Amino acid sequence: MGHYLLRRLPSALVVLAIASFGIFALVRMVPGDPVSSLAGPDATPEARAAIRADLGLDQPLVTQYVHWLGRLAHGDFGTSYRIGGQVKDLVADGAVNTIVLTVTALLLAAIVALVASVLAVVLDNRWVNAALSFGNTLAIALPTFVTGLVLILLFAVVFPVLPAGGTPPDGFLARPDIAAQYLLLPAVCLALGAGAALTRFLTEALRTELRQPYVTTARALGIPRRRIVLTQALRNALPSAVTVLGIQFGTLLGGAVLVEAIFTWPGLGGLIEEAISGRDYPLVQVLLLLSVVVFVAIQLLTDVIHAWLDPRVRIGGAS
Amino acid sequence: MTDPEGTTVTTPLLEVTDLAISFSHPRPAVRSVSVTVDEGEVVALVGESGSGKSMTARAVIGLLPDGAKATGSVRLRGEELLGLPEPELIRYRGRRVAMVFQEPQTALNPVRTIGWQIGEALRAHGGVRGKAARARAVDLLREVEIPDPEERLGYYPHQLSGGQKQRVVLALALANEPELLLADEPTTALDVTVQAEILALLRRIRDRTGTSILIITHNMGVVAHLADRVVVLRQGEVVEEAATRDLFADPRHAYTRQLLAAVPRLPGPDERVHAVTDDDVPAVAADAVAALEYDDVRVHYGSRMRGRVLPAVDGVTLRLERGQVLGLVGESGSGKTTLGRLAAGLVPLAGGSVRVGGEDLVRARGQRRVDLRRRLAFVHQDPEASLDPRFSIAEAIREPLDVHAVGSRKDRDVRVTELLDAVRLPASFARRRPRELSGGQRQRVALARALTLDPELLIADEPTSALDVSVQAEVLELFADLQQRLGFACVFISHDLAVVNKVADQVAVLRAGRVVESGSAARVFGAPTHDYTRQLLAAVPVPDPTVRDATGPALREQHIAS
Amino acid sequence: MSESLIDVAAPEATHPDDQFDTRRRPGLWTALRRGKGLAGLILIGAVVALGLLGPLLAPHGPTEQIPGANLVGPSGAHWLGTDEVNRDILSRTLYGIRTDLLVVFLAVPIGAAIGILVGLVSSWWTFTDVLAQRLFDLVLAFPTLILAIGLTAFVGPGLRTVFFVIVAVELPVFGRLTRTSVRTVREMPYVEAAHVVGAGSLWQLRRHVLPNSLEPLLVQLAVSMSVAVFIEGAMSFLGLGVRPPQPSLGSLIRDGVRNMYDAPFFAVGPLAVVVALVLGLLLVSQALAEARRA
Amino acid sequence: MRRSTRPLHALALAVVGLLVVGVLSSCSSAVDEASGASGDSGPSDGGTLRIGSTSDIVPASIFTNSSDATNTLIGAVYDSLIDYPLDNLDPEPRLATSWQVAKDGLSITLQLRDDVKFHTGREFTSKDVEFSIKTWADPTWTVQLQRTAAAITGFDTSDPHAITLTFDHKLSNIFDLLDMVPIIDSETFDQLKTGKAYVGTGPFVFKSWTPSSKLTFTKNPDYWGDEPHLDGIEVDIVSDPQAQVSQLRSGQLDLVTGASNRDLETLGKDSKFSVTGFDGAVQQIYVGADLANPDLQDVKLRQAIAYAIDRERIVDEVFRGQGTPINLPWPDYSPAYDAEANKTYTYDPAKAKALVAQLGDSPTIPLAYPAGNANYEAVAQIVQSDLEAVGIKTQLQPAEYSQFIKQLIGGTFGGLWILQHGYAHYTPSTLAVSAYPFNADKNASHFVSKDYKEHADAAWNQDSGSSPEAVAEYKKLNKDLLDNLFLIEMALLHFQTAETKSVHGLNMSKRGELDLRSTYLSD
Repeated sequence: MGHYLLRRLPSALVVLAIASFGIFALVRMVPGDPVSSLAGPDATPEARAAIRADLGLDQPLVTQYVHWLGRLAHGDFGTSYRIGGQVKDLVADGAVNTIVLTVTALLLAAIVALVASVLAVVLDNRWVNAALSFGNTLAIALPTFVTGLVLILLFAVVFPVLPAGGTPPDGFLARPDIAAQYLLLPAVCLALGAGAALTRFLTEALRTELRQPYVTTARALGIPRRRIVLTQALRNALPSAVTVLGIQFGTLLGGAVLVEAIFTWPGLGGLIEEAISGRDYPLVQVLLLLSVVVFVAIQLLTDVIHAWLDPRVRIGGAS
Repeated sequence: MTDPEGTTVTTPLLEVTDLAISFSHPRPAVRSVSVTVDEGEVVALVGESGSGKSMTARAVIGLLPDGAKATGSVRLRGEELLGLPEPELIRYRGRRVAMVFQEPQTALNPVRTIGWQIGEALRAHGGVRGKAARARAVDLLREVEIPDPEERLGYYPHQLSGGQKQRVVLALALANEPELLLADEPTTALDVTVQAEILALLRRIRDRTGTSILIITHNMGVVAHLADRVVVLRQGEVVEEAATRDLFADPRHAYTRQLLAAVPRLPGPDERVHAVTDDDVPAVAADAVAALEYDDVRVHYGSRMRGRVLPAVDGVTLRLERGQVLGLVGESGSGKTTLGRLAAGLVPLAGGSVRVGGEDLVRARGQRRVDLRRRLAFVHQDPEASLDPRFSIAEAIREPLDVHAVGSRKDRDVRVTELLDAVRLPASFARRRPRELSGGQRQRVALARALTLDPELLIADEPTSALDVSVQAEVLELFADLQQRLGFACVFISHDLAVVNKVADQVAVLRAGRVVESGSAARVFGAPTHDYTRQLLAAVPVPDPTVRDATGPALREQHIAS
Repeated sequence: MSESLIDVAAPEATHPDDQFDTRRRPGLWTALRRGKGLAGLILIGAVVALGLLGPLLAPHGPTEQIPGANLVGPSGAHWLGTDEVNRDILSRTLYGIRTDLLVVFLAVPIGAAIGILVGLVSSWWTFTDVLAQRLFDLVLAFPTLILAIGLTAFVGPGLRTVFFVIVAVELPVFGRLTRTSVRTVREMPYVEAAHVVGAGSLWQLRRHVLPNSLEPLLVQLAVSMSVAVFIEGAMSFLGLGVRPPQPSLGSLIRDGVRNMYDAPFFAVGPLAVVVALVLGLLLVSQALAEARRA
Repeated sequence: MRRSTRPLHALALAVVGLLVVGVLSSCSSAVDEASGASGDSGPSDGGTLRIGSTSDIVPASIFTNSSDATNTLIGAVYDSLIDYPLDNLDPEPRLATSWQVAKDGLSITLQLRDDVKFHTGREFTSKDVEFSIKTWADPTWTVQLQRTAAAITGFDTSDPHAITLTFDHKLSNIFDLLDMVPIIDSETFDQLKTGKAYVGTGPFVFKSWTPSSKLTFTKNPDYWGDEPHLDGIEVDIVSDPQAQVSQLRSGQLDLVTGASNRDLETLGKDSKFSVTGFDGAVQQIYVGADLANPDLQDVKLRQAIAYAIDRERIVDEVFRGQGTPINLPWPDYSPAYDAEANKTYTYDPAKAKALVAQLGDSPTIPLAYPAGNANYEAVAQIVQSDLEAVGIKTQLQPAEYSQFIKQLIGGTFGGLWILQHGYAHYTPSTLAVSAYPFNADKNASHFVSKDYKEHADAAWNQDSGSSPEAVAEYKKLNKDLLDNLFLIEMALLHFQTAETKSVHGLNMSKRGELDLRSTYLSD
């Protein structure tokens, strides 16, 4: 496992390095600057100059970049121009919500996919299959922003059984039962697409596995098909499924931006939109860099898990 | 030694009568096959691809592919198996009828340990569990003669060699002491020496446990070696059935005769005697430029980054004269293929030099390199993949001409037709796509393609190993003929010593990237000087039941040796 | 006699066990002539037809404001009702389809083309390959919508931005896919064969690698197209999409959502079209994928 | 196939269970917990008012009423010296009990309450007034009336409960300043900058701020005025107006400030909700013209635009009647209000066409507006089609707010733009000297006119904002605005909130801050 990480790490770092610079540069190329969005329509020139100096934007770009990196290295993410608070705290607050949402969605998706695909394969009944494939095609075909609104309309407005949005008033841990209800709609909305895609993949993977010779061997030994699916095919399909899961997590994070907007879920999505439109350089930079880090991390993670699940990678061949 | 006549009195263990299997597409896979297997008997189902031999076996264990319709009857001790519902069949599978498959590489679950898989097999029939199961597993591994079984239980398939895998597959099959063992090409994917061991093992298992064996194979050698009785299939029908000795002694049916004729043979013991005498230095002027020269060649596999560098070819020096055929033989991993690819400039050279017609292939650059390349051609092992599925046969053959822009479009087409003719394919094939051709035909096309630019050197990597015996015979004959006519030099790579013996003038025996012995084919095969060469020769199952008992003990020694 | 032997083998594959996997594998196009594929094509065809015939079918101009008809429900005069600035939703939907068609059948192919080119060229040499892969990583590292928000900050909202985003998103996707399939095809003996007889890289790429890599790319194309519809929708939904008054399915849905309570009928039409279009593309891609696997 | 799949069914059930756990297995419903009960039974104490706000506070510009959350915060935490009633400009006491403007109009003396404490417990004195006004004068806060505050040069704080301010010239809008400046605590000023703490003397105490999520306040038990009924306030940032309404409907919010006019209309008809309008606190929506664009330089074209726009329709269809078509920014109670002049340009496409005809055809003119706001989008599209109808081609250019503001400040629109402005409901001079679009010195329209500047300053240099002299000056200003049309006013809009029926006693300050001192929740 170790050497696995080691081999991947350098390229990951390269990506991060490029990213940090690219982001820094791009953010500053964007038209419109933080000063004017801070100063507002009626600011006087001297006022804006004062603000500019206050933000250290009057220094040359290179110095700014170096300073930024330096501070990052010391775990100082800087303070947000607009919001004023520590970027660290802001991101942390948003991250908690986003992570809770996406991870829940991911779990939902994974579980649904697992059950659905195993059901489909074990009782390979054409009606069940038809129903499933129709279901998940539809799930993929419905845009998030549509499903989200339909869910709100149904469960919050027409039959007000669930909150229309927002996060649980007193955190996720204080009242799990309440939190669950706040989480349900957005998580389902987010999980739908991923779940469908995952189901599709896993079903296909299982079918492919069942065509493998070792399955024939097992069947020739009189092991029931269902048992083969559960104890062998699934185990073999898992590594590749994990990889797909990793990819899905990325897409989920992307979808979160939209879902958060629909369900007014105060996560990173809203934060980044606000940061960019406010030209809140420190915040934007950190957030963008974060998404790169997450992406790279997930790639690493999936690789490692993949390797760990597959003995052929874990234990080098003897002969 | 059970005697076929002796057992016909009791009801046969397996009785297949008028079995017919058909699919959606017109030609039925099995027309009408009847086979019986008696207690402790070894019956061979022989036939080429399309003969329906595997289907028959699968029908017996009820593992026909979806959409297959089987009629007739399959009786195990009089109990009808055909058309039983899945839950019923499960009670037979593995418990009373077990099956061993061709490809040990894929026949085992790659992510489960050997122990787990054996345990699963035992569990399937409510057999022993826990400690007892483990003990049983160890016994089984011992039975299939796998060294220190306790440790092996924790291994994953990829940690075992091909032979060991096949032994494990056998162990799985034997787990519930079946009465009948179906073996579908159990040794085809293995090296000769390993094949010999497995065959010997099968015999011993039969002798020890009295399990009846129905073996499916296309290899007459294997048949002669193992079977008490032979059933020859062709296009889904039984053409001949006889006791092994009788069949080899006097084959009744024309097809059987043809099959036997097609099998390439090594010089028998009697021939060997005078084989030794003939001189093994080919008569050539010393100053003549060799078609191909390996000079202390070295090739490494695995990248330096990963830290593991293993030599694939380790200091090989060989010389191939113009117009001669050099046969490279050896088992998998011996580096023979690498040598071939090296000559085609397909693998990076780690040390030494390769000279084609006196010019250094690797160091040649630009136009010189292109010219050099024009002078050599490569025929790949796998006819499936060696032709671009999108190209028509004509395009495929014409490509070298197109690449080097030789002659006008018209000339090229003319050339294509004459090449097709040269490899004895009708000109009408020009418009066909590879997938419309049989393996043999594809290999002919590949050959034609290789000859397009009249190369001085042809590298043929296992050109016939994927073909049926009779087709192989055809292709080899064609090859020999062309080689005579066009007089190109050739590196002929094969694991099949008999095949090499048939075509090669010179032979180099490779093992672990080194040449252990080389010389004229007659000499090397006739009077091998190196033990390994002898071992290889001894391991080849001779298509002649009379020598079976002679070779039997020899194999056992080897087995203990390894 | 000997000929007859070859004929025995002729109709069959060469592996002993090959009898039952029929070699006559249905081509990708036949996959579109039945079942899923056909259904998909019909759906797409219907939407495309609506888009192309839009100007003929639309009772009103896409931006024509009809006095007095302020957010009125479906009626004989306005089948899908009117929006908050008195425009006929049916007409806007029909014209909106045209916008999305532009995105789907222009932006995606452009992105795909560039991606394929980059993938092809870069994958041939290790250095460029590594470089390209890292860059692709970088782009893919940003969730699409974040990319969209960022790009919008640059060029401001508008169809142009949607184009940029889609190209930017699809480029690496196709780059990667091309790269992987190139890598696999390159190892094929027939490419080797061409190499041996002295065919140059370009020749190998053009004659063998590209044509044989096309199938997976084709499948991806259909998938990407459906994704493009989402991207347009999502961007318009976040107000990053086409500029008013130009209609697009996404912007229409957003407007509909704004009037969720007052005019539930509003979004129905555009929604139906979006779902139909995406569903169609998905079905096609699935059909193609299954045809490949068969 | 007839194969038992019991374990799988179990697994499936488990998952289905998991999916509905939120709804079924929970002992209590989030919705019930959230929704406050309704039905009124007289003022009652207790309860937390949950307000939905569109945009979060921005500490760096906390004193510019740039967001509804900011307004709520200022209104809840701070007191001003005086208060304007919504519907006129006669100052009423708040922290200042009485005041006296000097004869020469160059100073004012205010008597301050002596029973006021900051939330920190510190006593409120004249020093705090000085500090607050000086802060106001600091350009970095970019506040309205910064120039007015800067014009205050002398502070006599010898008496802790009285202060005398001296000006370097007459300030007709001094009371506007006194109305706007919140009295802030000097000791916690640094925390205020970073958004950590907001300490004032107001009815509610700032508790916490979770950026882009929520603000919380608790009532100030020893408030100098009547103790507030509410236990506390919670401001939830819900940027999407649609979502605000959804949450109001689903009972997660008691009051929303960002609902679209159309939703307000529907909610108004709903028996479970009520909509409150506050007439005095107004904004004006206008079309700005950048005279740097040669096509716009000819006033004829601007007049054509003024005639071409169907203000009635905009008010009716976009703002659902919650506003009035105008030509001049003033509300009817403003001393500068002139009913006649306000009707100078009425919807008259024919006249507009005629004017355009005189000019010959002009190229397409960009029409910018802040993106992502339904009202602006609708108005922009209506304006576009109105102009098109009279032969003026425009291209819509939605711009992100920050970019839009930058263009406004830099005066880089190069065409037309649509935006709202405020401050016309204060002393008229405030508008001309402070509100950016009208600023006589420099404005986004690149409109420079000696007359306009003179009139603006003259109007400012009055000792009273409502004196006949002042009114005379306003008349001139009105003429300047109408003749030059660098800003084409369209409509005057009222603030509205939507709340559940259980919310009572809502008020709003002229600054547009919710005044929750007497608000209560019925149960």
